[in-house]
Amino acid sequence: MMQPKPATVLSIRGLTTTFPGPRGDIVIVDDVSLDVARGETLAVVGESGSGKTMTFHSALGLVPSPGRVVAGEVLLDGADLLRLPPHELRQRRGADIAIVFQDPLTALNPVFTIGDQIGEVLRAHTRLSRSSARKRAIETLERVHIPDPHRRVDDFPHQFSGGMRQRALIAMAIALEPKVLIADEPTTALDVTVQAQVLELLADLKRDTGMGLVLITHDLGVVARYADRLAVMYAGRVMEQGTADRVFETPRHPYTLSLFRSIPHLDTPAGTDLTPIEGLPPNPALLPTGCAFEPRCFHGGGREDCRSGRPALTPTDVPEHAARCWHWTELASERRPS
Amino acid sequence: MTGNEQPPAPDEPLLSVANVSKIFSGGRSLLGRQRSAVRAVDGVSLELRAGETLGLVGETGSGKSTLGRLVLRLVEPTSGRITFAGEDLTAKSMAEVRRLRGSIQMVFQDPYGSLDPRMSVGALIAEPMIVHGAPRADIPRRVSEIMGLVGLDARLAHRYPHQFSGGQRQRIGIARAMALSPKLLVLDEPVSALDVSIQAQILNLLRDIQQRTGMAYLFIAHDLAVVRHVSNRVAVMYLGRIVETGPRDKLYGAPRHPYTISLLSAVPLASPALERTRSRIPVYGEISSGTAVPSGCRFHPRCFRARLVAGAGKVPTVASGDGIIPAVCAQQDPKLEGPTSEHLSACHFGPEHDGRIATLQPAGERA
Amino acid sequence: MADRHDRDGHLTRRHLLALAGAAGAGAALPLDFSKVVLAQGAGKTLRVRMGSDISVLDPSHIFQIENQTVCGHVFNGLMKYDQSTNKIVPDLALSHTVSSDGTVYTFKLRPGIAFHKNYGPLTADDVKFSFDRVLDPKGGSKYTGQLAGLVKTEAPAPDTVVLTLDKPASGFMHKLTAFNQGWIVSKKAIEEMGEKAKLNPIGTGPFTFEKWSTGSEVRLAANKAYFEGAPKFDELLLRIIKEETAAAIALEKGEIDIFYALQQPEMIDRLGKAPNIKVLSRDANHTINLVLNTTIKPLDNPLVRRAMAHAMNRKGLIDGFFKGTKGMGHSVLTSSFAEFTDDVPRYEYDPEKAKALLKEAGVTGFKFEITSVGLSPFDRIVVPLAEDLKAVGIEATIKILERGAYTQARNSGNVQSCITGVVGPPDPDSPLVTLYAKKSFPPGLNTARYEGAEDLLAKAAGAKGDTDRAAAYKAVLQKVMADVPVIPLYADKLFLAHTSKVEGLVQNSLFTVFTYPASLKG
Amino acid sequence: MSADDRASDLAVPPTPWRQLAETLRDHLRHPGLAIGTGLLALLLLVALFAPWIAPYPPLKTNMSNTLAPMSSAHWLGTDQFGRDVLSRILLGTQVSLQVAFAVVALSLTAGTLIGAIAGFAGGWIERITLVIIDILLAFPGFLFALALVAARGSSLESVIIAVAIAFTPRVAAVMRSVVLTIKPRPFIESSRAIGMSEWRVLWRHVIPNALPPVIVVATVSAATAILAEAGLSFLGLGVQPPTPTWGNIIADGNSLITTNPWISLSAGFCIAIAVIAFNLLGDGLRDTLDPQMKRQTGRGLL
Amino acid sequence: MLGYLGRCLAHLMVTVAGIVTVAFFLMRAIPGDPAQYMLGDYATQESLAALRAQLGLDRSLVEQYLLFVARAVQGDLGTSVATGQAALTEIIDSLPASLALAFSGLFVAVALGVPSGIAAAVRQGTWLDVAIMLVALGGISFPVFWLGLAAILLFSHKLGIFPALGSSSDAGWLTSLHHLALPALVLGFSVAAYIARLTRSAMLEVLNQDYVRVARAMGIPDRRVVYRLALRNALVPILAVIGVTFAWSLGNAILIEAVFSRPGVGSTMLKAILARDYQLVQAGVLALATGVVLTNTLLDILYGVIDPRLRAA
Repeated sequence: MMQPKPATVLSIRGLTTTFPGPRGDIVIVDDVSLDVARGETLAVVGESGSGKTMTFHSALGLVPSPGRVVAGEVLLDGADLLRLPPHELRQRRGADIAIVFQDPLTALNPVFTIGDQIGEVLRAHTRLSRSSARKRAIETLERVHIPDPHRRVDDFPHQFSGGMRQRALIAMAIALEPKVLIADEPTTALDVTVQAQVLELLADLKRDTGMGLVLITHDLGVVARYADRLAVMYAGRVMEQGTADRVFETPRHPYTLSLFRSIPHLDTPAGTDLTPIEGLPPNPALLPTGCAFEPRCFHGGGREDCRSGRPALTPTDVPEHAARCWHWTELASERRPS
Repeated sequence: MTGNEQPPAPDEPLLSVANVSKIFSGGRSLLGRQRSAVRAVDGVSLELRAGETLGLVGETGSGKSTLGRLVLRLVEPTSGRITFAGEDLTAKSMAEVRRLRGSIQMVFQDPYGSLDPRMSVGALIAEPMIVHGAPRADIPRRVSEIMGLVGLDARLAHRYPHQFSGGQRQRIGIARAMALSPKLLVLDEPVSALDVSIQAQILNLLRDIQQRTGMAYLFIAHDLAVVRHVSNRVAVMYLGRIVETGPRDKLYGAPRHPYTISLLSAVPLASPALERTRSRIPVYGEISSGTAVPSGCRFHPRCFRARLVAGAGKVPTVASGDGIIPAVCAQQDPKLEGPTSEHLSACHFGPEHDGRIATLQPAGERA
Repeated sequence: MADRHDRDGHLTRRHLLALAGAAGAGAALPLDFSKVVLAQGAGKTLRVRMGSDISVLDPSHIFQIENQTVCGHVFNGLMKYDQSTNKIVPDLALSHTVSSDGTVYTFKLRPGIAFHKNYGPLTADDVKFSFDRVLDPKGGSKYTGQLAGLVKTEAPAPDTVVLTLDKPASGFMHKLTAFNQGWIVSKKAIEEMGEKAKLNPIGTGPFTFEKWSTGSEVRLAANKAYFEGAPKFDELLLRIIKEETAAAIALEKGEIDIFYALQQPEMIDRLGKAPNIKVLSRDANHTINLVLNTTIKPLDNPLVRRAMAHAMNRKGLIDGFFKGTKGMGHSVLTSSFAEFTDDVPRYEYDPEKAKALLKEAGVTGFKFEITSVGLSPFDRIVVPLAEDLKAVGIEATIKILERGAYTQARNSGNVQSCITGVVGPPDPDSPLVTLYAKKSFPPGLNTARYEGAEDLLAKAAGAKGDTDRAAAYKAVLQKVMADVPVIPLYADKLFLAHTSKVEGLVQNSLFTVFTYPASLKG
Repeated sequence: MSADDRASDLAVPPTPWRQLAETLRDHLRHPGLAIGTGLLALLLLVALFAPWIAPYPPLKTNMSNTLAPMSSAHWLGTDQFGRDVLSRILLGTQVSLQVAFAVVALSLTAGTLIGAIAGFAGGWIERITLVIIDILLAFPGFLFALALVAARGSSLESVIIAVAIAFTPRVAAVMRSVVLTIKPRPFIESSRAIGMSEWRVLWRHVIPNALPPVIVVATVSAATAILAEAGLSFLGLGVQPPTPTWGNIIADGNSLITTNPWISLSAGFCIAIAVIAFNLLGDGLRDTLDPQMKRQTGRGLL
Repeated sequence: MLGYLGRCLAHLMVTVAGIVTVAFFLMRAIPGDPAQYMLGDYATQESLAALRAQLGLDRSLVEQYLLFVARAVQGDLGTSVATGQAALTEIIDSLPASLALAFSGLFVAVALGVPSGIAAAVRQGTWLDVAIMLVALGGISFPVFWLGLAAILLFSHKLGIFPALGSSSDAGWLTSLHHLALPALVLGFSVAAYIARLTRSAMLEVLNQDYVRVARAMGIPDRRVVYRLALRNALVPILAVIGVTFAWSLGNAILIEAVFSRPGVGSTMLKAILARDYQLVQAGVLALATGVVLTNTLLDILYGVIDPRLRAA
């Protein structure tokens, strides 16, 4: 889906985050660069531990101690969030860039009403009175399609269903109409029917406000349905990135390809065999010196350059597409199965 | 397993669940107040033959996990009969049931929680054998045999679960379930807690084991694609009821029940091209709780077909929640029936009413 | 102080049979009236430390020295002990006569005496009532036995009381002195208040009882109409302060004026050196003793008992532990008694002799338990004594019981030995009959179950004249100290400290404090 | 599966001894645990060898040298009976540790069983036990112990029994709540699914998994037991003289606090050291044994 | 909320009934004869028997129990053997002093403990955290009576700032406060140590929760995150420990009262226990236990106010 090149609103450049480990620092986010444009949905795909969540926590200065952002810049409308004084960064968070957490049950404070929690966000950034904050909260709840928001605003999180909690979280995040909304696995904990409702809601909100949307997920179907562009992460690194259509059509990284092949799909013939990715997800403390995916790779497996040299994210033959593989050209010459 | 032919069906089903219900009564509080009861499973019947895989899908709260536990009598049925290999499980004493559990085993969803963290892997796998009185001398040999079977290095038997990854732990769980060579394996979401890259390993392992041993699987999952991948037959559950059941290809290829249709439409496909052309069928709201089961057809508050039929205006209608639905939907509980004895669905109306589906407003608009 | 509770009952165990020299004391007044001046300035409070809380304040039920201290300020008797000389002198009685056969006592009451709180004038009826209720077996008085010989009480006139005894008893005047059963209560008050009277004493004394705050304090107000003159301060505050350290600091800081029942040698020493603080001391009328059960083997053998007396380093205890604040006790009579003699068998500290005696008795070491009460210093003094006994081969173990359990164990008579002190008036029968007479167990304190001095005790009771009396008691003491069923550990000494603001305070030998004579300076 | 094997190559299969040593090393890396273990080991040594370490016989009175000040001969001076205070304090370690261990052993055994059965059985058994525990917990523990010792007569056993009885409902309450968190864990159901009987599940799976938090509670209650013994001894309801305990040394020195403060002060320090040792041990065990605490340290984010 | 209140009160009633029962049988299980104690050393068998009959001690245990319950319902908890006063009156008379101590101690404890616990949690791992936790460790490790002795030695004897006596005979509130200060500080300090430790761990737990991260991510200022959003969640365990320590300080008041020669329930109970004054011990135990249960019920209600989930449960 080609769109006129929109204005970049969030630009992450060379972001690197480490945690101290027993044998030196462990790199959790490894030189990650990503761009999000206004009105665009960027999907970040990866398994648990691939660093996708930590990338955005790093960008927002939310890395838990003792982790540290050691390099990179995060430009939001031109200002580098990593170099802002703390109070300015705080003012940006929630107002210009907001995040929706994965688990709606734990992400809501159990002892405050939904209205209080949305109001708290409003009042942290504006000079709204208590009553007008409440009014705004009700409006926001209405926007995320909470039925009967006048009554529900005084409910506590445990009185909400899972889908409604996720909506409430989204309401908190969009209350101040941020330029960028980061949705971190917003539907993992939800049933498939509710998942569809929430994702549709996010898509609608994006369309209405023109904000940039980052969708962190491990579900390729979700990516296919909602994303404009896609970045695949593995072991803290971006392995492949490009427009969603191109990455699905012509993947240029063995990991991406393996992901497609290892999961049963509803649209593939029922008899199709699965090709598992052998081995275990990477332990960030014990990464090989070369390509992080090399130990599990069906493609490069055992080749000397894969073992010793770390490939860079390089543009491929596909427009607006880059992959982090020494041998992407060979992959390009293979025919994509199915 | 998906590529295989249907196993020859013996006359007698291995497992037969007949009209089984489970109501979790809330019990009484200290003040003697009756807490509300939860109808987790409500008059469910199904059969499973040796070597067959029955997939059981449904959302959270549909009662599919409870049904799995009822089969092992880990949960006492409130009513109904469960017959396993000709023996009436529901009539047996607890001690006999425990003995029979050698033949019916279960693999649990959470590979992190379902293994006692204080026991070594060897001890965990040996435990069922000890409990069922296997000769002590045979146990170590059998443990390494089973570990090999599930793809674990037998030299790691002295290790503890936390030293293994999620996928390996699920292998341990499977090994433990297989230790007594059961005839039926109840698999409760065996891969949903695993990393995507690992799921295929476990699914393939399960397929291999079934091919080798001829075990029957009751495969419980919420992931429609996974269930499609592993099952011969599929049953869809909603609020304690089976709303549709049929052979895999028929159910996925031509779903009859509006809930099945909605479910399938809600699962996004991993292809942007296909996604762009797909119509989206709204499901209204969220699943009700088992304490307040809707009257009539329990799916009616969320049903698009009911709204379509009502909109066509040929049947008496009533207002329900935020929509107008046929009166029959709100008043009468549909029976599970169908054109063939294989493919059954519990709906008052047929799929022929779904033609004007595009006229419905999108799901996201109303919650 | 807390230490004495369980012996309070014995204060009144006076089986005085001989006549004390009270006959001529009728008209003597204890105080020089010229010294009585009006209290200087209103609102003066004298604050006294007490070591323990009070309980029942009804004279017929009273026990425990704190209660006696309170009641001593509230009540009067017909007679009283002079605080400094221990002589029996008239109190409410103006005079008295004794019939020639020594059985009929006639008292003339002092006129114009009124009970506190408008309970009317004191009459002979009140006196008769006071004695009658002690004698009434249904009254449950602890002191019925005290007035055992009293067969008739009469009040022929409002100011005349006639008491008739079944036979002459020389100690009868002691029974009537201002102590427990001797205190005169208001008939009207007792009858009106019923049960409440237990904690609302109405007497004729220099102070009226105002208020008791549990565990905290007792307040008494000056009785301005007291027949010997109003007290020189307005209020007496008895504060309950258990810890001596706290009490000493409070005294130094001027938070209390009188530290009564001072025990700790270190505290005595410290306060003695402190400026503006005066420490008074006086020999008490009692010794602290180890009572051996003579009915069990091998304690039934006098040789063994003597050996034990020799084995214990009592001098070491007095010098080392008490730092010389106690005196040596050679018998249970201290030097404050008129009948005191030091011509008794003595048991110096001599482990070798102890061993020899044990050998002579054919006893080679035995197990032996000392029961004591969990109150300082009685739970401590046994420690070095047990060590001493171990040194001669007697395996002594210590059993400390708290008050209730201790009383019970002692009453059961099953204890092998126990620590007992008989706190009481300067009446030789108080310790002697109590500890050595057959009739004193059970019930009683002769837990030695000693019967060897019955004849001598009877003789002493019947003795006439001071010389006879002294000789008779000497004979008793020599006999019991030869048999040693009771080993006196030390002769108690009483200490009391007060600030220099307090003047005119007289310390008694009774372990109570009587503040009436005192005044507050400045 | 070859990939799994490769993962297992990451560590050499350890021998049990090596594993134990590693666990120990891991645990001792926790500073609190290391200090606590060290202090406790020291106290244990002192308790065991007190009769030989003590410079003087702790019970030997010397009435000619009472209340001697601190000197090179008597480091902490002598008491009212001329006994060496340091020797008495050293011997006092025995009683304090005895009380601590005995109380923990008794209350842990009883409390664990009661709590585990109540929590695991559920239903009316649990409800009744819970009400009883609640009632017993309402009684002030120290007062309860005091009354019990007074009734039974002061002795070491009385103190131990009284404090243990006061602690048992506490342990039972903790045990029950821990069991409640274990009961819904999948491995319990998994054990039932393989055909284990309820008793076997309780014994083999529930109790072993509930022990770590209970052990932490027990360690802390050992500390409290030492304090309780000291309190009882202070009120004169402790161990019979002449046996020294830290509590009765403080009580003996109480009235001498202004003249010979070191008698009471030093015994108090000993109590504090023992209590600190147990508390550090408890804190450390909680950090290292209790996986729930580990999860909370945020490692999950990695 | 009403249902929740009802549940709390029902639980309260069941527990109090249990306490009455346990208190009765506990006292009967203790050996010793109150009649013997009342009559002292010279009691004869006849007078003992008469008194036992008067006290109802000769009846069957069940009869005694029923009588006891019937009287207890009317507020009659028997008569103190030692003073002949109503036992309940004596307990109630000694309550104000204990409550004053407990509340002032609690005030000190909360004022010291909660802020330092929060500070330690917020500055986890810094020297401030370490310092606070070391002091707190000391606070829970020294016996409270020893702290009292040390305080008297230092503040009363050496420095002379505070009186050694924990109570004053003057009615003036300033003097009373001066006397109360030292015991309250000692009690407060040792309780503060517990509260600080618990506050720290409760806060740490809460600060690790997702919703705190969400609040930070939404740009809510740190102070507000800590003191409003997080603290409220940590409040339930903090209140729980405050409740426990309040009960604890009532029970352990014996020691403080002994050290500072203060009147109060503690010293009354000690007196009663030592004297085997059945009725008084019983009344005291009942009063204290009921007080504890009442406190717990109040706290339960408070938890419900703080945490809406508990109301629903």
